[in-house]
Amino acid sequence: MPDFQPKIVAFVCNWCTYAGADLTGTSRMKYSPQVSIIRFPCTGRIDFMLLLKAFASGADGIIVSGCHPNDCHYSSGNFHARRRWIIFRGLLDFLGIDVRRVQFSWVSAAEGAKWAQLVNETSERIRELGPFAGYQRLRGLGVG
Amino acid sequence: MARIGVFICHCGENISATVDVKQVAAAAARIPGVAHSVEYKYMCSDPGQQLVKDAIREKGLTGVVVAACSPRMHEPTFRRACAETGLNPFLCEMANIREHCSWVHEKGDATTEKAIDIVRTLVAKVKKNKALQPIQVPVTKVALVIGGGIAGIQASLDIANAGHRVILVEREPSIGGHMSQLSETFPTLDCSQCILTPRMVEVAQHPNITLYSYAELESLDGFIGNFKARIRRKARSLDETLCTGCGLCTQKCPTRKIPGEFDAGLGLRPAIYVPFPQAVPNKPVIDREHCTYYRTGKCRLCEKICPTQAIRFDQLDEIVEVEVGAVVVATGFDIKHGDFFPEYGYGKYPDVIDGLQFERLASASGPTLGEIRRPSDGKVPETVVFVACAGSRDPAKGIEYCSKICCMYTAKHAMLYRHKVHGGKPYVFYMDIRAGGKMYEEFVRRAMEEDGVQYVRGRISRVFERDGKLVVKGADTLLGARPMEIEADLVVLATAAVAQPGAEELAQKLHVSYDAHRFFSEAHPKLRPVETNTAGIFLAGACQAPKDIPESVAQASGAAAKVAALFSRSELVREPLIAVVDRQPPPVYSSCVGCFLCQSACPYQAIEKEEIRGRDGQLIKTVARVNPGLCQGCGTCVAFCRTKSIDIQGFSHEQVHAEVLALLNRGERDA
Amino acid sequence: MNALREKARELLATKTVQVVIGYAPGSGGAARALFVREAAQAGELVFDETCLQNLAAYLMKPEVRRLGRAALVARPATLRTILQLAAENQLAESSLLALVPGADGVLSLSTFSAIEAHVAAQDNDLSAAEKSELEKFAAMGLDERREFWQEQFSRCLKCYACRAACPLCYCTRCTVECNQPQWIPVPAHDLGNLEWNVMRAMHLAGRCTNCGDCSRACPVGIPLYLLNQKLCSDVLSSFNQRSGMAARADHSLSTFKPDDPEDFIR
Amino acid sequence: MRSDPHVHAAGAALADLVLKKTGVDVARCYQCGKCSAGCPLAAEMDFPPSQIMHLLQLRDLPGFAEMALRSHTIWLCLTCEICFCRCPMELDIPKVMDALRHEALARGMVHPKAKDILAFHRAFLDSVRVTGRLFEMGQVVDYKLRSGHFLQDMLQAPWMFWVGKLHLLPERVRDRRALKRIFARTRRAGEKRP
Amino acid sequence: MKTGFYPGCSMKGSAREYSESLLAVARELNRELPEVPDWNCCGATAAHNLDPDLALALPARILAAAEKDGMDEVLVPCAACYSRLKVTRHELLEDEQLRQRISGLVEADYRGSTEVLNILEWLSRVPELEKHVKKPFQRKVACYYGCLLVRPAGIVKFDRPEDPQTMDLLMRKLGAEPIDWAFKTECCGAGFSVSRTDLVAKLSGHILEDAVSRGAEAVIVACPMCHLNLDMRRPNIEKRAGKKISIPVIYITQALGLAMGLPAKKLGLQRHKVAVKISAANAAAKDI
Repeated sequence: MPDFQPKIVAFVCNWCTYAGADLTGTSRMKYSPQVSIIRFPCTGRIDFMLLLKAFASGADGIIVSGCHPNDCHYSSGNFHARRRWIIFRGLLDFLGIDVRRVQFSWVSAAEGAKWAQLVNETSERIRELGPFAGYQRLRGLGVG
Repeated sequence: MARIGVFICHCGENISATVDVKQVAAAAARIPGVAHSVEYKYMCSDPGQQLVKDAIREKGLTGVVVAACSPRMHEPTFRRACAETGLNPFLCEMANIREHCSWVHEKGDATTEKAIDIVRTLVAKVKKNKALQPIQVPVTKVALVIGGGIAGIQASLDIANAGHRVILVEREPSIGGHMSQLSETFPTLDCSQCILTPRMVEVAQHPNITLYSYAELESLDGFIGNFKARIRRKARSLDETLCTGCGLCTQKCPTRKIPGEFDAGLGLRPAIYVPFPQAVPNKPVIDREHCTYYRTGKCRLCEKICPTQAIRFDQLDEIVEVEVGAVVVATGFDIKHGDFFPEYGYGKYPDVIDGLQFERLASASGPTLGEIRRPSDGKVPETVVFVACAGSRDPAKGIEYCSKICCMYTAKHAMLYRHKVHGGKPYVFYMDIRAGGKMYEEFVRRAMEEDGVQYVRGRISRVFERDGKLVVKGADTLLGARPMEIEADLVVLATAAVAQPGAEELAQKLHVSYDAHRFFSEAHPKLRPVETNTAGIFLAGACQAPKDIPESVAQASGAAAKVAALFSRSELVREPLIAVVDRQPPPVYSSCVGCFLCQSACPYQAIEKEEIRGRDGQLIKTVARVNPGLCQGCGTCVAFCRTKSIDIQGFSHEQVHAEVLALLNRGERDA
Repeated sequence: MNALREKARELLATKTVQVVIGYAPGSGGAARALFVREAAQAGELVFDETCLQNLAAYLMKPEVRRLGRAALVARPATLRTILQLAAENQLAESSLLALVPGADGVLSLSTFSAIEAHVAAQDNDLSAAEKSELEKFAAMGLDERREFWQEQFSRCLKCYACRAACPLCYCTRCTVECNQPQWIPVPAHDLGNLEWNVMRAMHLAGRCTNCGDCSRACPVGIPLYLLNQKLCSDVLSSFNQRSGMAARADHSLSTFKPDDPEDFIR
Repeated sequence: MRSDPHVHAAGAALADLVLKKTGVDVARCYQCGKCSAGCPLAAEMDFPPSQIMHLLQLRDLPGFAEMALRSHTIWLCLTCEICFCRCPMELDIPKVMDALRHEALARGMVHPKAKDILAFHRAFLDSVRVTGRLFEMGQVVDYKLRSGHFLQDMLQAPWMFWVGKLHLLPERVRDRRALKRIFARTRRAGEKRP
Repeated sequence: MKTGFYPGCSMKGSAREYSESLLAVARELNRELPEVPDWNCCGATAAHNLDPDLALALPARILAAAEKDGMDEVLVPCAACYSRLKVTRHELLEDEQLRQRISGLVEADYRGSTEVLNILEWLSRVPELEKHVKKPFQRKVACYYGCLLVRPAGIVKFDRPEDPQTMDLLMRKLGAEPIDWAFKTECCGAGFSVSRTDLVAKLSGHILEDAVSRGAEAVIVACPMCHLNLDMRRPNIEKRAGKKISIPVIYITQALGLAMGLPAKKLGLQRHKVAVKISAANAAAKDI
């Protein structure tokens, strides 16, 4: 699938990864434009239902990123998020949903380069995995 | 029906160079609910803002999306502009098409497409925004200053002189920090202690300053204007109110051979000690690790001879709780120690020392009373090699940055050596000389021209010992990188300035961010250099990055000014981006079922139990309630709530749900 | 069984409780719930291997609560459910006592701590058969698992019988009933069915006590227990926690340890 | 690593070739001189290692990078790895030296004084090509023929026979054809051997 | 765990005594050391100086042969060969494309399961080595590591590159007193033994002079090239230094053999250029 351009949604926290992605921009580092960011106050705020909604709406991949452990602006939101993801990932895998489509990461406000790298690598991986046709077929009945 | 205005900024060429802004404006105009869509060269300029304000008035806009830079930059600007027209400021959102789009992608359709996606997403969000009212919170006008080095001292004095109470916490038994260890200071060569100690005394005597020395921050909770700090006062084993500082105990203590911290390990101190004669407070502390009594249960000599019976062997650490409105972090730096340079024999050869140790050798209050004598045999060194950039600018050693102070202090060391040892031969190995500062370049020139310090441009490869000499293998890159060997008597490494041990833990206690090298991060590298990302917590001195004394003092005064500005008001206005629990009319009252999973998830203990009672006082149900004063708006509770009864203002279910759908092009059906 | 009936009679006669919730013979090989409010009626109570239902579900129904203090005939999972509900602030200690029929009579547990002690002593692990079924699943290919669940969920009617049977689905407003935004589409179709079942599983993660009533309730026979057992097993292996072990316990998903596993996070 | 792709695209500077072959970006060298200070043979070199790096850095200045190829240094480098070990920028200088040697050979720019060293290496590889293992006796004879140093080491040889260190007949690999094929394949990529 | 043995060319020739002493010691320790089947030369300095592909291909063939033979690891006593094999292993495992290309060149696939081991690693693993010591090697020794046992540190990942200690610890177990000296990891001149003997005389001379000036009675080595330069090149070293330098240079396996009480002849001590006039047992020097 050479000219497949994946759609990737990034759910990021305001304090670390959003700022880190700002730094990527300020440093003029380049990355793949297939990724768009939705800002949350904290990874703790990110409801797993939103990930399902993103896939249901046609996302081929998802990035969820926040502050490194112990660096959470709210001290522990990311720890709660981490537990939620451990369970959610296990469940997705159990249901036969390819968890390689959801990339979790910690990107701090200082890690502009890491953000660019993360986006590029994730886009590349999703491109290799191809469109998330299996999930998108579920939309068959035209509800979204 | 929503009437949204979309304002697309070119940011000069920052956006328009890679994003077709006209196309974005045209696409935005077609989004249902968008009543107005324009692009302009500088939206943040006065005419740009006027454009927004006029449109709000003329088109009766119910929401505004400014597609420009990061909300971290201009969100306040445009929200204020909206407020001036009477539009609730929280009905304005920024679509970040600069940092997250134009700057990170090449020019092309995909980039413009993405900019349109971002705009559509934020339009979808703003349609679900609600008018919000700011929250007023009171301010406790007491400042907590952490760290009693020159930065902490300066900040404390400035805040105290502005009329506010200060609590100064210092980890060591005395305030003074690294500056008190220095011999002379560049570029004036005035005595460090002579200029520092008056300030230390002023701290001790200031009516507005409470000093907790030998104490550490245990925890910090709360938020700007309303922090609660717990401070651990470590047991000095002494009743400070009784101790007169006579010094008898320190003179008589039988355990005397402990390498002293103040002398950087070069001098010895007793087990009960005052770090240095001018210490503030001038009260000793018992080092329980080395004290004979604590080790063997016998001795108690100090107790017997103390004229005021001030010794308290059974003293325990004490936790003090204080309420403060602002925090200044001034915990300073450390230098790299230990087995860090095996090729230079640092840590192996006693005569390979670091810069701080040289300060003590050169200091009149030091172990050699200011005579330069090498540690191994007390000989006056005839040849001294000073090595700059020892670990700084050295990615292989994990430190990429310049430590900033070494060029200057190395020049100072070489000069002091020449002044004290006539005929001594000082060599300085350097990579570059960074002497940007008032009278700094002149100072380095003086070292070369007047004091005959020989500068060799190159980094040394190795130091090894041979026949009582230290053989330094270097090369002069100005002479064809010709290798050379210098037989030195003393080698002084300007080891890298690094963050304090424990900096990471402190940052975590304070919820401030820190960089890869564990220096605390300022809110903005240029424009907010003394603030942290956590409101109400400010930075001063070398805990943020290596700094010399004038810079530390300047930043400390800056932080103090910020604190004073904060304390100039009795109430603060906070953004109302906080969680709320759903309330409904009887008989439902709330969709909350009171499972209180949110309560254990909340990092701020902001969730309370509210009992809903009938008119007869009968308990109908117990539901969650968010204390708006405590909630910081992380939203962790929101994601836990199965009944979706908690929502967070500004990032509500409806808002983020709409964003996800809109981003993926499917928002329109929902609109 | 006689001991149980005797105990029920005594509790009702002494007005220690106002209702005994137990089992009576049912149709189709499964016992049905029986609400005994008069001592005389106690003779109808039975307890045997057909008594599978988790009667704790009734404790959450307002109609039952109005009856007064209840004695509940409890299986091992029922006891854990009681503790889990208590941990979620849903049960008052004074509102119930648990009757545990055993080989030598019936045990009456009237405090949470008594129930905790009893639960701590019982085997709370997944059975060997349950574990091996999970292992079989883990060994399957991703596509195979997906096809399995797609087929299963395609039969889901969104009748919410699972929810009605579940003692922990006591929310008065389920996410599925929220329409601003509409998290889960109302009609039954593949996407909505998947979302509904993922959501329910996630909402039970760290809470479910593996009573199995959801699967028994499902009219089309979707093996919902598999999802719950998978999550029970993950919660145990990742966080070393089990639901329903104590009446005052932190929920495993709203607490954390700084060193929780994170090998999947970059 | 520099992130700007345009820098590398322009022209085929030697520095680019080095980057491609070794992964070492010479632009990262900031000329501290620690490599030269520790190099055991820096004093013998026409350009100590740090200067070789600097020659490569002057990518667009005609003639400079070529001076690195024509240098004696690249043949004197013993691959003792001390420079790499201590380089603050963790630049694999020995690998750069290898790449420069290969390039110097390919372009026929070998420093005249490197003749002996090169002769020794060639004699060594010849021996391996024929027998699969180094035949020290054969190599020494071969080297003497190539270098013209007939007297050197003649004093050592009888002693080595005496203590049993030198054999008159070579040790051989059984599958010598396989070895020959390896040499034939790699030769294509490498220098034009005489 | 199957440990193979790659002797390399010099151990069959100029460093014969290294091989003899190793095998004698291995026998005494009950360790089997089967040779890598039909091994070839590693290419040494010549290959990587002249031909990058050959420099990887020759060691790759050796590694592949060892792997095919089921060896979990290969002991490579020659430090130079060790370096070539270790570097090749590292590069092939870092770069899958390269690995495949080189595999094609040598018609054999090395997948990376066989590890490469140096002599110090191998000896350090012997449990309670000191129990095998019958005649303690009571001598002041200079442990000479040379370059390639410890460098490049990121690839060999063995001991620390500055002031390593593994050999010192081993020698201490044999009863010796390792001196603290400055030339542990300085280069001896390596492959220039024949082509630039002048440089070898200088570099090796510095090493020996430092060892002697600090009172060492023997230099302990773990590399045939180092031995060649420090021992066989002694006439050149002495000529350059303008003085006699009589300190013997002993392979670590020879030192171990002596300490275990093996006869000097079995350890090949008679093959040295510089007479080894010390026995392990006591301080009274006696000819062997």
